[in-house]
Amino acid sequence: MRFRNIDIEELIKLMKENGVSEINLKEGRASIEIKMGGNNKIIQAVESIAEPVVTATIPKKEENAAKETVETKEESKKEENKYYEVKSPMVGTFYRAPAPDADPFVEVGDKVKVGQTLCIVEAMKNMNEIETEVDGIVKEICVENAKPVEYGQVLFKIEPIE
Amino acid sequence: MRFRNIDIEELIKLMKENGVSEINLKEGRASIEIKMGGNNKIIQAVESIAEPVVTATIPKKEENAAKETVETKEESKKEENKYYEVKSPMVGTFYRAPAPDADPFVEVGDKVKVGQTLCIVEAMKNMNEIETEVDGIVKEICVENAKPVEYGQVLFKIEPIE
Amino acid sequence: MISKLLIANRGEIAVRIIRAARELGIIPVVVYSEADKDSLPVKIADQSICIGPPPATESYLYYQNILSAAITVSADAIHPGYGFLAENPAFAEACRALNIKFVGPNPLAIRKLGDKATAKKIVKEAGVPVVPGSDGVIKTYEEAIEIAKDIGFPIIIKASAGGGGRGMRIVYREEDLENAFNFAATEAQQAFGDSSVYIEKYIANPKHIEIQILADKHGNVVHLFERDCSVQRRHQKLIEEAPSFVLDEETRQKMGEAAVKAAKAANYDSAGTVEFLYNLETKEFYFIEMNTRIQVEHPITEEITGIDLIKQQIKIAEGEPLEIKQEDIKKYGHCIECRINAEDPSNNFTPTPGKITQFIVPGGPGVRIDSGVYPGYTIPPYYDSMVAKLIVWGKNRKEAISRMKRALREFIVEGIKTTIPFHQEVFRNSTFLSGQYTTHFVDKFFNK
Amino acid sequence: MISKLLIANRGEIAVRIIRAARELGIIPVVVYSEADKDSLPVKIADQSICIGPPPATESYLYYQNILSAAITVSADAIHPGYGFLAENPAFAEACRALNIKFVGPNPLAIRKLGDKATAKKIVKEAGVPVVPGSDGVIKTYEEAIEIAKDIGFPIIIKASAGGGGRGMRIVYREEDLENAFNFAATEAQQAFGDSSVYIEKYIANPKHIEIQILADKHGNVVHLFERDCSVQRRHQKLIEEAPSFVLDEETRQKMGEAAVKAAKAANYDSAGTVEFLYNLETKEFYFIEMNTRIQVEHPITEEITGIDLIKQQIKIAEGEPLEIKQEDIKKYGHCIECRINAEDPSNNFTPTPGKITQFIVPGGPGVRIDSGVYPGYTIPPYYDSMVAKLIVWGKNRKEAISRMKRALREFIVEGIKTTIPFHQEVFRNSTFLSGQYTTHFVDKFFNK
Repeated sequence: MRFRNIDIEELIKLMKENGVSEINLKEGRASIEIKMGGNNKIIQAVESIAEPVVTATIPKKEENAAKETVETKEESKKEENKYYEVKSPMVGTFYRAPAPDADPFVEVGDKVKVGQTLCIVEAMKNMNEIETEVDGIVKEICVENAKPVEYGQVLFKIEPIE
Repeated sequence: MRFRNIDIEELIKLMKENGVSEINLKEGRASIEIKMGGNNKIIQAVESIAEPVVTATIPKKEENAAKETVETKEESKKEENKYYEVKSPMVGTFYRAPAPDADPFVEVGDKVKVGQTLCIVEAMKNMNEIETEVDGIVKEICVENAKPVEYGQVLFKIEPIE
Repeated sequence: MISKLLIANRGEIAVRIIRAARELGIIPVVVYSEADKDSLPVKIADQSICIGPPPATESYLYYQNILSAAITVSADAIHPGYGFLAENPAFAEACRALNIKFVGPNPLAIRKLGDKATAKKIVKEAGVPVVPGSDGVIKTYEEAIEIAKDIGFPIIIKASAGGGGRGMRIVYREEDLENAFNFAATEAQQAFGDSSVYIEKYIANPKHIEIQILADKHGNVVHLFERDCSVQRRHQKLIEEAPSFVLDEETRQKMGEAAVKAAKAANYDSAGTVEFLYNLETKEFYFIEMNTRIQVEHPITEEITGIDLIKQQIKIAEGEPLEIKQEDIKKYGHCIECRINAEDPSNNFTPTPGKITQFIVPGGPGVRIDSGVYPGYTIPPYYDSMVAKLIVWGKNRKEAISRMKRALREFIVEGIKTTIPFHQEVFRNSTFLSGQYTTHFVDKFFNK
Repeated sequence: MISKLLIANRGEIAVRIIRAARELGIIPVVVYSEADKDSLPVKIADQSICIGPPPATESYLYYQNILSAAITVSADAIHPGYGFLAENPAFAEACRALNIKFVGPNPLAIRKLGDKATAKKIVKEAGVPVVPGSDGVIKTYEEAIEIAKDIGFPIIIKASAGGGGRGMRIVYREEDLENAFNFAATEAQQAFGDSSVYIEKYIANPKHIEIQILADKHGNVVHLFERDCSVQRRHQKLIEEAPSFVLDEETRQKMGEAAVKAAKAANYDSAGTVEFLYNLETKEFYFIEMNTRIQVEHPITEEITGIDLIKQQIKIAEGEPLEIKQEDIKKYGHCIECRINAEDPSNNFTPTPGKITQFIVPGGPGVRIDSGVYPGYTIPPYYDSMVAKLIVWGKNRKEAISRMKRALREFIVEGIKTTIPFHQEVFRNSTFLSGQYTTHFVDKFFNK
């Protein structure tokens, strides 16, 4: 049984053999997502998948672009698994402290608790406090103080603590 | 019961047999999603996953086109090896016989010798006799009598005799 | 003077505004949703800023992020394009409050003209003809007969709360009025829970003809002739031409003057369009509404006048007085626009978002392309389905038509279906070719 | 009337002729070499026919196959485009003998105007100014001094057999003439084995200005104003504009009339171009030669006049009298063309054939693209390096320049290097912007 050019039986067989729990192909702009089974034992499998897949598929120039995207995706996914990313929910200006002469809300290495304010994004004269939704340790502050941020831009990376 | 090209019964059977918990096909921009049920284990057979995945990613149209091209190439290459092709050295009109009421120079199956006239290509009122450059048997006459031919067009295929 | 312009839109109109801004020496910045990361405007703008997720309500319609983006990049003006926030008076007011120039008319003009009844009242008082009819709801048959006699048959009875043709009756003769009136009121009651109806003169063969105007902040208003936009499907314009092939010079003159009057009456101060219903039989025209934005079809006016409307619009927003006088505006030749959409005309114009694998646009003399796509681009499913506006100029309508046919033929789009085959059919249709088509044209010839 | 037109050319001009033919209802057929199997003209033509291997001598220059192709496909006319067989009188004669219409002038006109000396003689007799000088070879210093005094200094001494600047001397003062004359003759003898020299008036600051004309087979000739083609590198035009920014109306008028005279004197009967040297200081102009074909830069004239020159050329070949009168030809606005070539301007304009991986052309108001390539196309190494002609119209030169800058900026070509960066530099150069550039412009500012 085939869907487009995919032999579904073979795909399922492959998944079964290899303990793949989820496969997610698209054709439009060629996307792949493969999740390995139950115990989250992903390890390096991801990269070695990404490699041959991409090289094989797309014409040369695009290939590089696609490769980068995939790699970044994979990479950030790895980190996503490792670090929790606090993203800007709005467009505005990023402030690390409640006032120009005040201390920053947090520094790298700080332990933070759910609901703790990490920064302010000023939008339209409103000071929006951005809080963490996980307990953890601040690993990276991704934006400089007083710089503009766009929607969805990563502000902090936090290593969660169970 | 069929949906597009998918036999649904077979699909269900497949899922059942293989412990697939969820399948999600789309056609619009071609998407597949397959989720496995149990807590299967992973390990490494990653590369063998990569294979079918690749086939899956190339957009349909291009793939076929590419495939066709390759096939034709291969085919004609194979034939080139097997048959000698007599091509038109000019643009003009193809005639199989020296005169409208005369017999054709050659027929399929005829044995021909180097220098033997195979046809005439009329160009600018000049009758150009086209000869074979190999000894062999006429396997195919590729153009109909009195039809226009372009430069490089294959007129005859000849199986060479050593 | 504007030095940085935030473009609060996407697709071809964002590209169009980038072009105008650059030619004026203004730095263009585009906002984009996460779905438009790879879009052409983002690719070619000087700067771009992500303002939200794909749904328009959370990005292109979401004031806060757009205004915040303008402040963040230090833009001193916002161009809203068309659609989205273009005709939202509250957004225009918010811009004003933040001291950001809004490239469009003043908020009050948007507000007044945005309300159909108010707009009609304003222009009627200024002496612009509107469709004759009852000024409001009709309660009784007696009232109905009085008005009907006054405006003359045929008339149309419409449900006040109406839509979709229900509660609607066309009446050609006085003796049919009573039945029709009762029937319409009953149907309106059943359909909308409200039996109120009103009466208008019925125009059997209407053309949609609109006049482009330019008004500055100093009281100067000029018009740039008309556009015939009668090729519509479900009120979506598909093909426009300028000038109209059926208008005589006298009517053209009168419509232009009426449009200027309407704009002046509303204290309008930007590029705008006054829409009229034109009766193909009697040559009478009636104001319908005024669009307080630049329109999709503005290029055909640019092509016959040589005037760049977006640049004019920006200069007006800067406070500059119009440099063009009415007597300097001349028209040259004929121009037609086809909207090439990612829709399947053989399947009820279903949208066909997806990856454009090949895209070879027509070129050569008299051909202009306004597009927001490129080879390899994937049209996202979230927004409109415009692929390109194919705009063709000829020294007369005959040349424009033969040029459009050859341009449609050489346009290569692969990967998605488009409306090109539909357009090719229109350009073979004798009613279209005669110019005598009305707004019923598509329904009549292409409803399969 | 022509019903099927064979296009004996390739690249953008083949595409241009396909467009014109289609708009006239004529079926276009293109010939192609094996290297051009995947070319755009082949892709979009109604019919195409392979005429030979890649080398032009065996395909695009090979009469027999081209004529045979015309007969084979039953074409009743051949358009030669520019280059290749366009100015070959023998080919035009062969077409005539085969009763195939040649879209170009009669063979005799091609022959006469193709010989520079004959052409000069014809037009001089008709009263068109030519560069003053000796009518032939100068034998002695005494002769030289007489002529030099007659035409006035500065003068230039050139080797009759010459080329490449050898045997060439510019003389500003009478007292330097004897030395220079002897030196030039000696150098000519050494370089070419022939000491013959001639003398011409030296024009220090020349512009290349040419007049487009249209002449029919009934003796009607009109001109369509001038093109300034002074931005040249090694006699290759790179940028052209119309009208010239430096010509006054009186000179424009005089040059137009001179061009019409020249065409009439040669019994010319097609679209053609009369080239002049224009002295930027004295405003005098001199006939150089007449090109008996359509030219690469013809679109800028089309854009300022609204007249489709290829369609006119085809109609003339059909025997139709010109429908346009001189007094109807008006110019609107300003137009500039940049030739975008597959050449590396940072590496001495070395050709860069290869695959074009991405190709996003500029669009919007006033932008016209004439191109023979598309995304994914591979430019073969056998022919010229033209990628596209970027043609930009504005209501005045200022608008045309700002539009060209923004169009150059949004033009995306990936996979090969092009001359876009060179053009961008030109449009920043104050001498170019002033319009006061001469044919020395590129050498002076871009010879690195």
